[in-house]
Amino acid sequence: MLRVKKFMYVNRHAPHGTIYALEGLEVVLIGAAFDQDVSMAFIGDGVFQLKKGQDTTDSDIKNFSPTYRALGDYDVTQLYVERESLEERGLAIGDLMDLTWEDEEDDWAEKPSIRVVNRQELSDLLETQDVILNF
Amino acid sequence: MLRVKKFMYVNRHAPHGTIYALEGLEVVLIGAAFDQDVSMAFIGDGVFQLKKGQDTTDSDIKNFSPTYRALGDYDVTQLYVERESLEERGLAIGDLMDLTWEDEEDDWAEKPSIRVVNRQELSDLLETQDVILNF
Amino acid sequence: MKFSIMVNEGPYTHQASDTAFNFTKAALEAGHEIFRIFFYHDGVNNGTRMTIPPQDDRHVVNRWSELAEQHGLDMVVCVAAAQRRGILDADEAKRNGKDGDNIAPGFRISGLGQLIEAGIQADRLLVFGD
Amino acid sequence: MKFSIMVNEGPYTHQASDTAFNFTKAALEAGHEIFRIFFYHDGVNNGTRMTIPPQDDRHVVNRWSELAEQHGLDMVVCVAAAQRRGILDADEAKRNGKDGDNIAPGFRISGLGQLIEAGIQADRLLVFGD
Amino acid sequence: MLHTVNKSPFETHSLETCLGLAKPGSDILLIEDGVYAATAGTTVSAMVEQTIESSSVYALAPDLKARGIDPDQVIAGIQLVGYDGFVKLSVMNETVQCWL
Amino acid sequence: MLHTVNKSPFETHSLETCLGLAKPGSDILLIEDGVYAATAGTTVSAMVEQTIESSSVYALAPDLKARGIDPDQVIAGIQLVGYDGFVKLSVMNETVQCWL
Repeated sequence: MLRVKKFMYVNRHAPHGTIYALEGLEVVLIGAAFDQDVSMAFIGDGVFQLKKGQDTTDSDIKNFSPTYRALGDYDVTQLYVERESLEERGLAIGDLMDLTWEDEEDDWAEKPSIRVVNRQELSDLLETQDVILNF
Repeated sequence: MLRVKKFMYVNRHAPHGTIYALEGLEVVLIGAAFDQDVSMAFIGDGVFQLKKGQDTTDSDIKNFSPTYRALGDYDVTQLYVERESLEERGLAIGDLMDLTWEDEEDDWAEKPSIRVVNRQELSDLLETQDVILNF
Repeated sequence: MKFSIMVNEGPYTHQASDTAFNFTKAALEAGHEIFRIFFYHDGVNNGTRMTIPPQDDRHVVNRWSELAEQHGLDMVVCVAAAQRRGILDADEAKRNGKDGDNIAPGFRISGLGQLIEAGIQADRLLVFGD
Repeated sequence: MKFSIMVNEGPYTHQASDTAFNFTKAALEAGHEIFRIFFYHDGVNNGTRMTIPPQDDRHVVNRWSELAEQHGLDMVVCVAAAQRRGILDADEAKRNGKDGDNIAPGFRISGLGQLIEAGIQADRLLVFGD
Repeated sequence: MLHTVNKSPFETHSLETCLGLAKPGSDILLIEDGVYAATAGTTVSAMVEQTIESSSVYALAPDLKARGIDPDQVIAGIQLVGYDGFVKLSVMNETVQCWL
Repeated sequence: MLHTVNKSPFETHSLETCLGLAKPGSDILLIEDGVYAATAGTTVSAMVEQTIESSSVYALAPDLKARGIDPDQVIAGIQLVGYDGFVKLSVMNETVQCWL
């Protein structure tokens, strides 16, 4: 039997301007069914995907940002956001959506999914992966 | 009758990595039949389109760079290349193809089509156009 | 005022087609004329009737077709760019020995001269792309 | 060694498809196995049989079809991405009430699970795109 | 002259190229991912603030809203317009240069 | 780990992002428009030369040739490989990160 692999989905595109973020999220949701060790990284403009308050009503495009809230239910609970990318873009963790998951092993306690890490920590995380997909 | 318009084709993409340069050139060749006042600008990575010695044999993609040599025959004789873009990329005019046209009004003298201009001059040229197309 | 619009990217992949659509609609609402909409590069992919977007998403192709029908818009898909990417009408399919076509209602396939003419005839040419 | 390949852009518009093709060929020549080639995003446009590139250019789609035939490659086009962009096989066309299909020989349409499986089963997954 | 910029200033050099070639007095409209340049307090906001001194900078409000950028996060002096305002800017200027 | 970069360093920040996250000792392969970063005497060549001190930098020779870049214009220390070399680099490294 194949061992569980570490999959990392690296998100580097802003939402809406191109479809990479949306179609990337579709991969993550399908991938969740495969019982691998899954995490997501948000680097560069990818951090904009998690911005609060996205509302596409006036531009008549699809608002897929609520879907990120479903990640916890799919056991995708490790969302690493690069601190430097946030700072360059004038963002703080408070500007991001409040994404959480329920920890079965801790009496279903609600825990944050987003972890802000610095470039060095993210570099370490990348190095430990088996499969990296970029969106 | 409509007056002759000033058309400028602004080239900002490197060749080969994307199709914009190739399909842009196709527009310029077709547009030449319309007797408008036509010029081309090469800005940023667009200057790479004019690089000498392109040879796509080993990558098995289409080498369209010889087509730039035909521009003179199509009366497309004003090719403005931004000096700053060349310099940032370590290029000089000698690294570019030797593109020429024959001046009917000067006993068919062969004249260079490429004129290196600085950012300020290019900015002035942009301002005088009626129609600008970007590739 | 007379506008021409150039669309250089396919539906969904880039927002360009959406922005071009919203701009065109706003120009029409303001009483302006749209001389022509020209689809080039991957923009030719706006003209396929084979797309099946998810139920909860906009239908980019149908939206163009409907706007063209309502306002009698001239929507031209560049023949050279379309052939490279597999967008065909019945004539092109026949001429090139293909067993079917895929062009959507309201779009017609023609040459690059139509783009130059759009630049000459219109007061303004706007380009939407990547 | 076992490779999986992901192709995220359409033919001609980006060099990604060419690079993926040349890499795949080189891997096969070096005696490696290609577990699967997965086409996603605009990469699904590699799988249309309707393209008519100019005579003096390479035929990207046919090149993939021929390589698949020679080496028994598994080339999968993502169904969701394909539906958005108008790439269909006969079954999909029938199910969705479309009057024709356009998938090229050697390509099959399937779900995103095939990509995840490609990542799990292969020793290396390489991504080519924009 | 109207310049439109549709790329994020954090990932590409399109905005920089535009600002290097746009004359003082130009109208510059940020659309699509270009609207991220309208945000205050970023690594590119000084460049944009300097532009406002000599040119008019606009941002497409529907695109800001789609990306969750509140009007109060926008650099002071940037004017928000809708698609109707985009059309008006195209009418007022004799040429449009789209920095794709 | 093998990192591939396929974007021009003069128009996008992909190479910079890659170099910011690649560990010393990495293999970095420039392909497609990414090979422009291999040229000597540009605004980004200092950044690439610095990388060579701690990592191995490669450039895909067919892509250099397509773009008219002679091997003698390439920064000293960058190794040229063909598609077969690209395959070998993918075999030698346990993961590949493609900075698209």
